[in-house]
Amino acid sequence: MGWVITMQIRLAGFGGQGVILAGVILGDAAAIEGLNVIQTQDYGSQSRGGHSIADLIISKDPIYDLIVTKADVLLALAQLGYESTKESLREGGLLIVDTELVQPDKEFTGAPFTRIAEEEVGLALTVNMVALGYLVAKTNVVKKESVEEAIRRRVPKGTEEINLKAFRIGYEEGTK
Amino acid sequence: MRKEVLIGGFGGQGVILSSVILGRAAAVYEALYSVQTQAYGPQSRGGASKAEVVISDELIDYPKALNPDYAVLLSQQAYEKYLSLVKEGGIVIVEKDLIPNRNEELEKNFKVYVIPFTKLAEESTGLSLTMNILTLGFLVKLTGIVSEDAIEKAVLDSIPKGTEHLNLKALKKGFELGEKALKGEL
Amino acid sequence: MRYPFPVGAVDFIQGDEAIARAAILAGCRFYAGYPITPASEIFEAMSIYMPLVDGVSIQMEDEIGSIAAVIGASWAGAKSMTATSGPGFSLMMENLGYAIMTETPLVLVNVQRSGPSTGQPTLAAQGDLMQAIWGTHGDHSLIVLTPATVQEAFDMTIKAFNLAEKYRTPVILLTDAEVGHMRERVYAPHPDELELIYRKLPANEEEANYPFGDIHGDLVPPMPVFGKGHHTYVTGLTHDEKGRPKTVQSEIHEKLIKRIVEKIEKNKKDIVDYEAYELEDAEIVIISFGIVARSAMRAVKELRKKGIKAGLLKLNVLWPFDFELIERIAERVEKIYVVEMNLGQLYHMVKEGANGKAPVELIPKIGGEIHTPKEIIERIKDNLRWG
Amino acid sequence: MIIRGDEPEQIRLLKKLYPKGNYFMQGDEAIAYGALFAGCRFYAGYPITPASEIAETMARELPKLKGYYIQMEDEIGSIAAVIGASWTGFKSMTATSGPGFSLMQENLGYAIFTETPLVLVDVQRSGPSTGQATKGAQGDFFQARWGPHGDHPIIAISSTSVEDSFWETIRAFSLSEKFRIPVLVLADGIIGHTREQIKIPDPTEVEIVYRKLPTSDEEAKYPFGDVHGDLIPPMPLFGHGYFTHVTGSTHKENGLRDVYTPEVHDRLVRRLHKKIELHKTEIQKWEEYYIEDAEILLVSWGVSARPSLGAVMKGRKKGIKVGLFVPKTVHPFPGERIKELSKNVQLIIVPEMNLGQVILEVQRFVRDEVPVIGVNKIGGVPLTVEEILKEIESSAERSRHRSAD
Amino acid sequence: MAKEIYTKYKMAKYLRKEALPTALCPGCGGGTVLNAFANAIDQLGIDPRDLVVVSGIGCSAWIASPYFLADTLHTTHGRAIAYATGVKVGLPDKKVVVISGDGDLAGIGGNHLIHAARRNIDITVILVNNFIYGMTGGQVAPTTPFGAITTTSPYRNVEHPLNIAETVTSAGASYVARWTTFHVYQLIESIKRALSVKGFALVEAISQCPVQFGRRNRMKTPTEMLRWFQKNSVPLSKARNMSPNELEGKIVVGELVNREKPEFTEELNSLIEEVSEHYGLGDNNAD
Amino acid sequence: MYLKSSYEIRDKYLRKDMLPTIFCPGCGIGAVLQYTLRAIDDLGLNQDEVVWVSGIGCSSRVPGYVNFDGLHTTHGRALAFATGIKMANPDLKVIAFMGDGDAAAIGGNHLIHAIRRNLDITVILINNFTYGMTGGQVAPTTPKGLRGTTAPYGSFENPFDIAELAVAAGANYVARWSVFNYLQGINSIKKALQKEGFTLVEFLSPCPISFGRRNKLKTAPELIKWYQKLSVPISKAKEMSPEELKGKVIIGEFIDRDRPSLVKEYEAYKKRAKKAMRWEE
Repeated sequence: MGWVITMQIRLAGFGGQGVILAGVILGDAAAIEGLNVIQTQDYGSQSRGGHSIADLIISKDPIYDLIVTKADVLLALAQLGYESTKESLREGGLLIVDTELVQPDKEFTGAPFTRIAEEEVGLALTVNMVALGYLVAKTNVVKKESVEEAIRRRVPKGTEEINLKAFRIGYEEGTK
Repeated sequence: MRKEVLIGGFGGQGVILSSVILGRAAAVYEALYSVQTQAYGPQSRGGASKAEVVISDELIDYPKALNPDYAVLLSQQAYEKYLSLVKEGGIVIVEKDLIPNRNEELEKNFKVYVIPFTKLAEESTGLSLTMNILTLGFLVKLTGIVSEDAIEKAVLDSIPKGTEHLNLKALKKGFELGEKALKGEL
Repeated sequence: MRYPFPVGAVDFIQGDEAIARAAILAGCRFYAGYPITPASEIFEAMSIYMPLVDGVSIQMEDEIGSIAAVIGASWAGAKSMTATSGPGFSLMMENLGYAIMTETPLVLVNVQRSGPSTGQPTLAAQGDLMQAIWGTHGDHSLIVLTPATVQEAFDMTIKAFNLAEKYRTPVILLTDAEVGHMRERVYAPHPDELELIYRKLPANEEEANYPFGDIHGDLVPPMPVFGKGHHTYVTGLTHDEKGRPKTVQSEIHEKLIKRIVEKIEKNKKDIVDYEAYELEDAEIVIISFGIVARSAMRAVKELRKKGIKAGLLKLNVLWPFDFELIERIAERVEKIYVVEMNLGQLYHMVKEGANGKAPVELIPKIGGEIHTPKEIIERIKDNLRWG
Repeated sequence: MIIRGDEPEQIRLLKKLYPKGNYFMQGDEAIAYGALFAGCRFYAGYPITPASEIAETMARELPKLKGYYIQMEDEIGSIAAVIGASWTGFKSMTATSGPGFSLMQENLGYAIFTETPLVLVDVQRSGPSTGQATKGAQGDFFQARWGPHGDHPIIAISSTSVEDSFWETIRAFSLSEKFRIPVLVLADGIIGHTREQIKIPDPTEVEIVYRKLPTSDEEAKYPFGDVHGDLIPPMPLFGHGYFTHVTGSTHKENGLRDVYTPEVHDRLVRRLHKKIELHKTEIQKWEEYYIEDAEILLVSWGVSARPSLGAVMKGRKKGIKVGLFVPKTVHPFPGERIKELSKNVQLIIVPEMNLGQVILEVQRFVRDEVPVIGVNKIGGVPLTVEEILKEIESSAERSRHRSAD
Repeated sequence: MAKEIYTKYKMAKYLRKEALPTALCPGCGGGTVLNAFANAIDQLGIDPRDLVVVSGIGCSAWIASPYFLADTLHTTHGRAIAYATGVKVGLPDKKVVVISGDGDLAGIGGNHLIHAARRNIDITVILVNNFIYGMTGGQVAPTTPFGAITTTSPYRNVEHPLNIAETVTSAGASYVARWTTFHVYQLIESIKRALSVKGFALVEAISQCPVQFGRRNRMKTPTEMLRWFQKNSVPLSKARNMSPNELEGKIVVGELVNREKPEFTEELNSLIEEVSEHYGLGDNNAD
Repeated sequence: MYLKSSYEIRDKYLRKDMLPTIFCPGCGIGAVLQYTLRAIDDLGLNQDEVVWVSGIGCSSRVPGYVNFDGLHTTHGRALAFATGIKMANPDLKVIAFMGDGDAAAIGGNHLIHAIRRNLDITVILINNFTYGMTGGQVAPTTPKGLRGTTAPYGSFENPFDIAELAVAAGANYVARWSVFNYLQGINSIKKALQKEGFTLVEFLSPCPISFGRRNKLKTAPELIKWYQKLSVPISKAKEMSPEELKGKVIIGEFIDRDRPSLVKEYEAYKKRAKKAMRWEE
């Protein structure tokens, strides 16, 4: 999927899936490339288990909106997240889901990110990186290398390698 | 009818209490309107003390004394500060022993009564503290601003239990003096 | 019922004392406070009266605690009040917002003194007007009354309780050190003569389920007080009609806050109160409130004597503000003067209300002494001479 | 030792810790970094959403710069500690949100009255009361003006983006130090939690202002006197042997209290007001976009200014003559400039995230000139370009009809 | 009279003359406390330039601020210790002293008091406890004895007084002592020790307010009140062997605690050193 | 003792439309809530006459979940609100459910003064050593050296001992347990609820997300072990030296006494007033 000037991306899941960190890394990657980007989030007051949404607007032009008005891309990692955000996906937008955790009622693409994280990466917590890799591969919104740089900057010290691994596995999955 | 009364002295002379009694007599026992206000100064304890009462038969707008019709001045400081505010032809009551330096030129504009109230209070009741009530009696009798009956009731409302006799004695002494003043016998 | 002060009779008392007595007559049975000049006399009177009428008067550890206790007591079913002055009023701002958000009826008396900060504790001012309206954070509305005489302090305290109960809202009685400390003739009606309003209670279990819902179409929900088996949940978080916290749904927030604001705005006609003096043919109008309205009244009388067609609009309610009333007046007068004991607060609202229809000029004063009529007259005459 | 932030050692640390370049960070963090670059070396705070990130950044970074972060027992204590530290010579700051801001009002009044420089950041959230803690709003505009009791002046500024937050925080410190007055930064939870790129400058590129100190013992005797004729007294810091007395009661030029003399109060409070009035042009700041031929003028501030600008640009593309005015200093409100602009426009639209606050301020200045309408939204979701554009378009439509009549 | 005081009274050099006479009522214990404080400063040889005195609101807040000739910060009600915290962190080498009343420090300001004690910040607090809100006209305080009459407990106080010294001890202060204005010399000694201790130090000085408290509680004159202090004071050593019943209405005097504990500003500064080291920010690492 | 199943307790006392709770997995608040409800159930308290009050924070969300009258107030002020409720209607039993930041940081003054007055109230205090809801900032209870987001290099302040403070301020009943001491916990709450005057039961409660995660105490088993190491029963503590007790938290019953409560004192006060006025003999 090519993109022209502005892309609005929404990542949705529940607290604890690392959705917001994935959003931050994607935003950072865009910033590294010198693109305009704003990243916001919305979450329940609980730290775990509530809804969790990360929004990004990435653009070659200056950005004036502060929220995703119509998402070009929606990544849903949980049914709860999907239900509360599906209306925001624009007509013909790209829907990416964790195919084992979300049952969408419209056209979609995706993979069992959580299972991949568990089985192939060896750490369920890296589901966010797997999904991010997949999204980047599908959208080409930023370069793979920029995301890898952002991952090195943003994840806790000592976990860089496993997160990079997860991202790359997801990216591979996305290019299939 | 709007009458303004200013009472000035120092802390401990009962300035505020006498203004409250006067206001109360008018409001509660004469069915008049009255406002009582007092100034808070830096030396509220032992320093200067000033109170004002405005009495009227109609709703009182401005609540403070603009040009007092009657002034009761009980200290040198009060005398110097407030005498010039009194309305031309107004009545000024002066505590003789406490105000040694007087402005005779200025006093010509007013009817001035100079009386040693503190000494008289001590003589008649044995307690100089009753000076404020005595002075009040004098003011009321002299000006008729409220009735004797009203002020007597208001005094009884306002003083500590057990001191009724003394205070009434002081009040009556004030009336007597006022009577004399009216007759020009002072 | 026995009262510890004369009722159906005239008395000669301070404004602070009048507020305390009126509160007792209005049915206030809970008072919490903290000492502060010049509001302490209200508290002291409450301390004497409350235990005698089987009410509670308690001194809290600070002003924050005082208004908190008052809100708690209101939910326990009691008509409640606290009183303070500038610094304490500032401290109460957070919990005042809580009372607005939870629609808790209460009366908060601010006996204004000269600020900012500790300022001049014993001297009067009218500097907290805008704070009373805007002091707490977020969009909100409430009711602000202001008395000019001790009798008005008495009457408006009763009115404050009635409005608080009727509209389930905090009501601020914005008085000042001058009215608070002056003594005046006051008529305290016998309780039988009084029309007292008590909050609407839920008529049935179904109504009690919606403590924050507009179930009667009048924007004021019945209040299910504690201890009646309603199991009401009250929160300062954004909540739905049942009172359940809903902190992320913007529609629910919008609906709640709009109702709270409209509840006051739409009932403006019922709440707003003012006195017009010599306004019919006035060419010059003074708009004023509280203690200095009395100076302004005197000034108008003097100006009339001099043949100047002056009039006075004395505002008794400062919020909700009747902008349209000001505009109507502005349309037919030559000039409006705003007389207030601050550096310009009511002035801003009058200016907005006047809508450019008449020039508005401020006659301010600060420092603790009220305007003398002369000061007002001279300023106006000066303008007439030069303008 | 007081750390002013502009010593060579501090410049060295800043360069080392935050090399010049592009960063991707939240508005809250940008405020914290702005404070660090402005020379703020004392922070006292208390946790509250959505301002906690400022405290967390300060807690992490200040010790590296030999500055002090302390967490107090509540917001009242936080601003109190900040005032205390300011009198020892530190540039000091605290940050909070609605409920905490309400709690700080009394001591904010104290700081205003004692002319204590400090920066207070209110990351506005949706109120009243606890409201929606994680949601942004612009509902504290009037509270910022009128929150503490009594007559008082205030300076409040509001930024429109993450990068703007960095620079406006620096400006807040400069104004505060220069005019010896607390300066409020009216941030909000949306920008506060939004991440975007920001260019961090070299510390030498940042202009830092430090309060005027007394140059002689004689000057130090009048901590509250207009000794230089500019209405701003030099500030005799504690610990220099000046024996300064500071009180929140009404005080004379020498700092001693006098709470009974009306003239003393009048003189002091009027000087505080005049101090701001006199230097208004220096304090006020605004931005103007496409106003030369504008027929419709948008006045928008803070977080709403950005979608407003987007809407103006889209409107222009559609041939609507629309312009935008963005007050960056919101108190004292630059109403005179809006009044000037209003003479050439047919309508003013005020988009903001509350039920109508800045609109009242605009109306106060221009109500007799042009109609003013609001675009208001509450509930925590920012206004969008489309929403504002819709209002511009229908207004343009209406005025076209009107002129056709 | 005033002139005579200035020439003969040794401590006059510590007073801010243009602020005199004080606003304290005749017979108030505040003067005794001021005198004790000045003597302590004098005996320790502390230069007033190394002193910052902070106070809140109330009669006792005025004892040293403005009357003591040092940097003096007169703040808002109850918040003196929070202001002082900022001052101490900014000026760790100066002596920061808070002198204020019971209502101010333990009523509205109770939270700042216990938290400062917990932090053990190096501030000396002289808490003048006169059992009442004197300045506002004699309202009940959290220290008012059970059963005492005040303007807001006209039928006798129903609340129990807060044991300030004990509460501050359990909150973690380094030094806590309690004396009355009857025990002038002990008071001076305790203030000296409090000023010398590194950490949070509280000296609770029970003091007489004949005008607002004594008058309503059958002790119109200062001497009656001082006699009451004398009669009711129990030394700590003796109090330890007394039952709660026996101690009812007594004033326990003495040093409650004097211990070494980590101090706040020291901990804060050593943290900064550690961080600086950890990140290699020291001078020797200059790029 | 027959223990009802937690389903029975839940069905009887919780507001179903409010579930699930916002509490994170591994959080101790749910357990303490259950103990409190069991105590209420065992005592057979009338659900209509109990009011729950709270401030702000995770623990303060509890009154929303229980089917009682509940007042969720402003930060730190719960006990001041409660004073109004109790004094205006003494027939109500008032429970304050509070966190450590709420009760002992911002609300510390209301705490010590409510205790001093001996206000009739039972405080259930969840001490999780942190500000959980705002993301794990350091609290006045955080043990020295442990981390919070605003103490990224480890807290350098001395922590409060809340229970000890409550005893010094004059409470009628004070006990402290860890959430793992469930029987002692329930019994203490029952005792507290039956007493007049101020009663406080403090629970050391895990916050694995905001506190544990930063301090290598991520899982419940790790926390249990830590609490076991941290806590010393009061009987044992009496025999230990201050050196040995350094860094430990004492658990057990600290005080159990019957000083007259505020409600009682105020009733007597009203009588006294009427007597003074000669309204009553």
